[in-house]
Amino acid sequence: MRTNEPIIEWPKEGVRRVPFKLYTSPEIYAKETRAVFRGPAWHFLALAVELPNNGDFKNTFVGEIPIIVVRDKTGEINAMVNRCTHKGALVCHDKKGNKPVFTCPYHNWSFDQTGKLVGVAFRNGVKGVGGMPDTFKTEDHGLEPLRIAIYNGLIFGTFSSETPDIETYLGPEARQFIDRVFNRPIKILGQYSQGLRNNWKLMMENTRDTYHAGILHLFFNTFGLNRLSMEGGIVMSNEGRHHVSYSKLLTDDVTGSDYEDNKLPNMRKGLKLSDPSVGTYLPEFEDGITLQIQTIFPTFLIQQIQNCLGIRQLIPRGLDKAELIWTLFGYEDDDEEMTQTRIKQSNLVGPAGFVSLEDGAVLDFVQRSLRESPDDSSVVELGDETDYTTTKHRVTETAVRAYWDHYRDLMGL
Amino acid sequence: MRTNEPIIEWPKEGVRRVPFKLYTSPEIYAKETRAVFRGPAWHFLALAVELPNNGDFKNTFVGEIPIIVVRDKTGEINAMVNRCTHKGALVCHDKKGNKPVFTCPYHNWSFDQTGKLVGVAFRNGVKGVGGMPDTFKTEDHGLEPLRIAIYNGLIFGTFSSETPDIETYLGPEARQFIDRVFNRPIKILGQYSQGLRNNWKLMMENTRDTYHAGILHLFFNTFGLNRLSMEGGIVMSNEGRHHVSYSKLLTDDVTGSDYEDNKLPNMRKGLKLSDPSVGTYLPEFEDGITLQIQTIFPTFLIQQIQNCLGIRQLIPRGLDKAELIWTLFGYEDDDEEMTQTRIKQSNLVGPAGFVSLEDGAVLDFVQRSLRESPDDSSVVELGDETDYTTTKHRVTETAVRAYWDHYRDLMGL
Amino acid sequence: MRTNEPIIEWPKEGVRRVPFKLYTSPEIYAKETRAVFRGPAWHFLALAVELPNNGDFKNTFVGEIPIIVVRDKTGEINAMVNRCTHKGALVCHDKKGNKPVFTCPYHNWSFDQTGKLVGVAFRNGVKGVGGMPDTFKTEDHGLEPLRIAIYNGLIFGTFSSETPDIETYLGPEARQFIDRVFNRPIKILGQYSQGLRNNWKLMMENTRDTYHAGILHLFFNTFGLNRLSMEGGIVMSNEGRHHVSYSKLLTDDVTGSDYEDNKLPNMRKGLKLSDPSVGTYLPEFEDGITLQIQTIFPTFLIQQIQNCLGIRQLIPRGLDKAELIWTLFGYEDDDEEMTQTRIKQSNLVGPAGFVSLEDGAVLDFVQRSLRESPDDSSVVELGDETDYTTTKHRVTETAVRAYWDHYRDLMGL
Amino acid sequence: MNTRELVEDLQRRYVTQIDDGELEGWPQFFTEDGHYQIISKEALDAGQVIGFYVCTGKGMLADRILTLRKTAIYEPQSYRHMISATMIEDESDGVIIASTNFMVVRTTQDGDMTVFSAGRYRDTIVMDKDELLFKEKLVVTDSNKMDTLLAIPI
Amino acid sequence: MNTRELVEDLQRRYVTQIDDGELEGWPQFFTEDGHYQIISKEALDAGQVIGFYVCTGKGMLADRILTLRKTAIYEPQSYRHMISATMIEDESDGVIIASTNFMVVRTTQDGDMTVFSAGRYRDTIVMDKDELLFKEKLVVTDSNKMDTLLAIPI
Amino acid sequence: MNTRELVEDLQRRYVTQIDDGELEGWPQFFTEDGHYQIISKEALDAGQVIGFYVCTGKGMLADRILTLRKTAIYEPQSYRHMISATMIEDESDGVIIASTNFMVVRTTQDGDMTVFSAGRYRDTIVMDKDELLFKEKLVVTDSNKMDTLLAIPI
Ligand code: FES
Ligand code: FES
Ligand code: FES
Ligand SMILES: [Fe+3]
Ligand SMILES: [Fe+3]
Ligand SMILES: [Fe+3]
Repeated sequence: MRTNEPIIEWPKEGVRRVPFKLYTSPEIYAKETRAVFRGPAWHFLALAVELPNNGDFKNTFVGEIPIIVVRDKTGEINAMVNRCTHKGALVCHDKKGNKPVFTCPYHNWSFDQTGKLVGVAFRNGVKGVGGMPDTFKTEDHGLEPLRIAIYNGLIFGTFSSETPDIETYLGPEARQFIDRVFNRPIKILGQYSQGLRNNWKLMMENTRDTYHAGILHLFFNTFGLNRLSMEGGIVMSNEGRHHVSYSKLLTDDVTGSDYEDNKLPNMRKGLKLSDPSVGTYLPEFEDGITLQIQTIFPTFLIQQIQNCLGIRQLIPRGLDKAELIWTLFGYEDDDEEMTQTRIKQSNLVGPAGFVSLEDGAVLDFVQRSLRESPDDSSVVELGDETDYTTTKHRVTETAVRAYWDHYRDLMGL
Repeated sequence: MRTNEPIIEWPKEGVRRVPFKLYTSPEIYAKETRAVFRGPAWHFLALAVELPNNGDFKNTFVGEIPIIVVRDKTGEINAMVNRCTHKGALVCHDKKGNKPVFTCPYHNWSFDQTGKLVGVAFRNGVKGVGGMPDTFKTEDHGLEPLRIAIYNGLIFGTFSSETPDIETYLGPEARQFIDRVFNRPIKILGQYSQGLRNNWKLMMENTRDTYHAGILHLFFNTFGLNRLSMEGGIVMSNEGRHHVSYSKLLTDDVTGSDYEDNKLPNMRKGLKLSDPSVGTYLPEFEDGITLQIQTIFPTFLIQQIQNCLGIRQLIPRGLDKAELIWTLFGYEDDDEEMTQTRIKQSNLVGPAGFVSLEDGAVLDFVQRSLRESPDDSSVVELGDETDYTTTKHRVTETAVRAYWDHYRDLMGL
Repeated sequence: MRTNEPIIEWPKEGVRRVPFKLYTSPEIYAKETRAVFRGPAWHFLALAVELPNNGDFKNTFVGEIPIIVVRDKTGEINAMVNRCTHKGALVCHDKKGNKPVFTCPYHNWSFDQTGKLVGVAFRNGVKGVGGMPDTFKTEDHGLEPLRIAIYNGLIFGTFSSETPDIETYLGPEARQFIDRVFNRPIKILGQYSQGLRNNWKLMMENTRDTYHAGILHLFFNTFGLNRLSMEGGIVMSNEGRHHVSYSKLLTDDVTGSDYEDNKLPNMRKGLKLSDPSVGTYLPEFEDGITLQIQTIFPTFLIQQIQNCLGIRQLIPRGLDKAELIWTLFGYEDDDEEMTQTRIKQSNLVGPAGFVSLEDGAVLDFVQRSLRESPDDSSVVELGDETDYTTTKHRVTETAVRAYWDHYRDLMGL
Repeated sequence: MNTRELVEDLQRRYVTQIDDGELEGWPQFFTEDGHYQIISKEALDAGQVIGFYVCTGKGMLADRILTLRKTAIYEPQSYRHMISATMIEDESDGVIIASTNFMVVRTTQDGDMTVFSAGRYRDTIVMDKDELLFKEKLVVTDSNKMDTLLAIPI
Repeated sequence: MNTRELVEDLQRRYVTQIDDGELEGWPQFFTEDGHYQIISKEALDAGQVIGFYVCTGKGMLADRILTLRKTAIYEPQSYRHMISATMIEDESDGVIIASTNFMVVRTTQDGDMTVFSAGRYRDTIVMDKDELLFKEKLVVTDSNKMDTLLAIPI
Repeated sequence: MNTRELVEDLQRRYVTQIDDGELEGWPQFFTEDGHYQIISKEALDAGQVIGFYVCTGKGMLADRILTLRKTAIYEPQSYRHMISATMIEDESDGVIIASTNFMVVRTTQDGDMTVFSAGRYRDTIVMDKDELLFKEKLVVTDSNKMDTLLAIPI
């Protein structure tokens, strides 16, 4: 039913322009399921620590596709589509749990922990009548599996046989930063979700947008936790698929920047916190990095904001809705002081976060301004990088451009 | 604007596969209005007992089309589209009532009980100016009528002149089971509606799905009210358009079935009701049938579950929403004990029903799993019937396959 | 992706028929943004009195396009699209206020009161690195402006360079009635909004529909405030783009009309208000007109209902939703008695209005009856006018037909 | 009962009267010159004097119900009020200034429910022959938008 | 405490029991022959005797919970009740006729919240060994439509 | 007033403070070391210690309001609380353990209303100079999902 015309015409400026229609077109959204979520990319599914025991499972999503991740009886991690091969019911509707076998509620077809169909109720009928025909082969009706890769306790899945191995996919730079945070056993301290009133890609762009961090999030620059004038930079990995933005406290020098003399229109002066502990870093990383925002293409994020460690998984919920799952953690060997510090600094993030509350607001502002579904494009000009390599500053939108380049590639746009 | 390509490609296996796109495609949904709801089929509109007096009317729906059913001043039943021929307002917005004439609130055009336009406000203007032109003929602007057929107190309507007479449409087998329940004057005991979060066809399939009844509804098999191992079967009528699934209490023999030795994964053992009266059948039908689930193509259902008698009318409410109207009744000559029995057994059905609550849940689970709008199909293989005739068991999905065959026929798929 | 076929086929009867698909087709809705809201028409934006001081601004909408209207530092009124040229955020999310400059929250791009881009945060990077490339010209990235016209305190905007000047656009007849109401400085007494569950065009038709006023709004004719049998008429302007319906109290003569002998089906007799002050006109206009309903194509309305003066601005909110902003006002020189009179008569209008509550109800009834998205058309036959000129009565739908003629013209239908 | 409890008692009876659909009894909760107005916080804060509707005196209160019953055309619907957090702000010379949070769920005959309105009653209450009556009842809504139509009083 | 306060106390404990998910304790709020029914105002007004569900006696009340726990299959969910405007309509011979507005927000495990039901409890309450018990609890809903399924009692 | 009535009085004042938008007064409801946390029932049940937000002590409570006023960017909005079913779970040595159902309707400046949160306050309350103060206020939400953003305290 589709003509061969492209759904949208990308502007001739390339990824220095991003057509607004990407956030408003149902055709684009439908195509993303096939090209991005079923395409050659690794998608975060769960933390290994969420499935400590054999039989532990968790429900999640890749795009809008419901997925079961489970540690099977041999200890292996498997993932499969949570859609019964009989008539499409969610095979498992519990968020988490432990099961030896997944029995669909509708007609009790049973699937083992690898997704294999192991039981068909009344397959042989009753007293010799009814039941499944002989041509029915259970091996043709397993749950659709995903390939699995585990990197440092992070479980990823992919539908595509073309996705390269996880180490190659991540690239050495991304791996180095993952390793930095996932350097020893972690424990989960909190997990919650945030409903978003915007297309999922607006959130992913936002997380790669080093430009906004020190501007929109006034708390950051007002209280000096993160400024574009600090020592920091952007590290790209696997040709820019993934990025890390980092900075270091105690390296701030505002001279020669818009922070000087309060040139930024919205910046506040003279504010002081009654209890500065929310922003007081308890030293734990030797490299001096106090802020790491790392994205793994296409919908995953790892964060260190001082002592606040966490990951974020993005799930599209229709064209103009999304859900962001936040998981905050510490290390198993954290002492009480460190745990309390992480708890207090948790105020920085999430839907109520001192440095993230604004993202929910502003992305809603973008989606609302686009209700007209305009033909225009956004302008992504900051920074003059021509390839996606490391920069020693963050006054650039290069990581955003890199994102769109890889997105275009998958989508054929 | 439509190309001539089919909206979906039906798999080569025929109705042993049902494409999931049928539940997610807006084009399919739009076409259903024309092909199914305005097509050659009889749609339940009301019970004659709901309109006892001349002038009594009721508002209902065929598909999403609003319909007035009315008993006119001669005692005849008529039905017409509840959409003013002037500018489209609902002519009548009350759910039920008694009216000699239907006056549209917007400009007071009036329609009689046959839908004829009998009054046009200011047709002749005021003092000789304004008003309708001479070319305006009221006979061209009546409410669109439906053909009506009444069978044993059940009022049906159809838009199509090609729909055969009701007796032919039902077929002898369906009529026999209708006659069995509607054997003497009834009285309504209750009426309510259930909002569904699924495409309407999932519910219709569900009601023809004898496979799930004794599995999903654990109450049925746990307390022995209905098992696939009971004496029972499926009766088809009019080439499988309509079906009846029936069973008989006190005929249960679980040997040689998955019920034996508790092989069904979800089955419960050793449960006992404190008050078994909800499942205690007060004998009233001589044929021994204690469960009759009968569907009349495409969206109507008649039920006897022990002494719980009722009908269900399904109304689509958009692509992924529907509404099921439940009406429970007894006979006019019921004594108090029978009425109390029916009241207690009403706990079996409806959105809170011991043997129906799960349908709302599981169909929501299906629709949710399909948010991706996958290209896959469901697998409808149980039973080896090759034509749609009576079976002496219910371990088959033949009634589901029959449904899809007739649906395909109407839809040209 | 569009074929060249028209989205809908207009019936051969012309505007005496209006296809229901206009209210249910997403394609039509999408096209309206381009053809009507960005087309050659003036759209009401604000009252000058809402922006008394330099720097005062207000957020509003043209179609679904968010617009800032602002009085700049020279006292001029400007309007521009409230969508940041950087990445599309609403530049300003406050409903009203006073600002010297509009700073986008996302990355603090700043726009002056004419929409000119005057600040780009970190344009020059930090310490010589990063920042915008030299090719970036702020003059290419101002907020999209609208042309502005102010007529008698009413601020209008248009996107099109082809829209004629406001005087020509309005025409002498419309101007005369605007001048009648806006004859001296006004003050706002109240402002609220009404959510509508219908396509925006149903509301605009309704306001041009002189036929319904004395019929649907029973309060009007029951208590004699407005009857089709009063002296009154319809005045057209600019070939029928705009209309005025007016009538005069104390000129009512029901003989020879459907009001006589209570022929109107829904009319009430013998009712009396305990406190008739809500309908008691305090004379203030010398021409004897006590009711003026004036529409300015395509989405604006001016009203005098006795002493209740107001304007209404219609905003589409998707295919089947709209919002109507009501602003009620008096004159700066009103004495207390007049203000109290206006307050009491405010009960006539708005979502709770004695003569407007029914519009919300009945337009919902229309939209609901159209859920089927029928191929039919409404019938707009009342009155035999062949051109759009003044009539001395209101028993005609000529103003509705005129509306559709101009709509077709813009939409190329 | 202390003053707050007396006011709570009045509010209970007031919302029950409305929720039961016995609208003819609604004016009885007001003094002869009782003032009733539904207006949003936004409008009040802007100094506006016109809100969604106003009744000055028992006659106009009764007329609202008369018109709802006889001339207004709208889909049958009912309200369900929740009230909470009654505060007495002042009491002197037999005049009580009180405020109370309210929320209304509206149900239409098709069975759909919506949160129709939420806000705060700002009441001036007087004692009349052992009975508390509203001298002024300001229904201050949190939203300045009404969904479709406002028929039944809040 | 006066009668109204006693009834309010009963309602507070009743809804807390449900909202806390301690459904096994729910039947304890009823007399041995306690009658519980959820039915819409529309159905009641039409003289219908069957509503959404009914329990006659503590055995059936317990069976509802048994089946919810053991045989019913549905998505995990919880209720949050708001109650308001308790009115005592009659009290004689130790039998109290009372009514109370209620509203329930249902939250499913995906975090979605909906206004699930609103209406009025119409209760007949008796004193049993210093304890108030429901002899009859009629849950009269404003809507005759239930969204998806009704599992937990209201 | 008995303990429950005292706690209800505290809750009434607490929610009125918030709903009136007088957020600067919000920390005054807590002891110097007052602990305030918004966390879902699901997270609590899983033994998690981090929820949507936490304040330990009056300083952090005040900082929340400071940042809302000065650094946070979000659309103007207001809350309307309903509270219900206050239960006293324990009282000893001047320490009261109480819980109360709450529900919040959020209204944004475009006039849209949503049921933003529902759940139960789980409070530890102490008497300080004739005044009840929260030593701990746990806002246990039924949903583990927040819509868009959580700015104003609940
Ligand atoms: S849908 Fe899963 S077993 Fe039938
Ligand atoms: S729409 Fe029915 S009379 Fe005009
Ligand atoms: S979107 Fe406005 S400055 Fe970036
Ligand atoms: Fe951010
Ligand atoms: Fe079923
Ligand atoms: Fe009107």
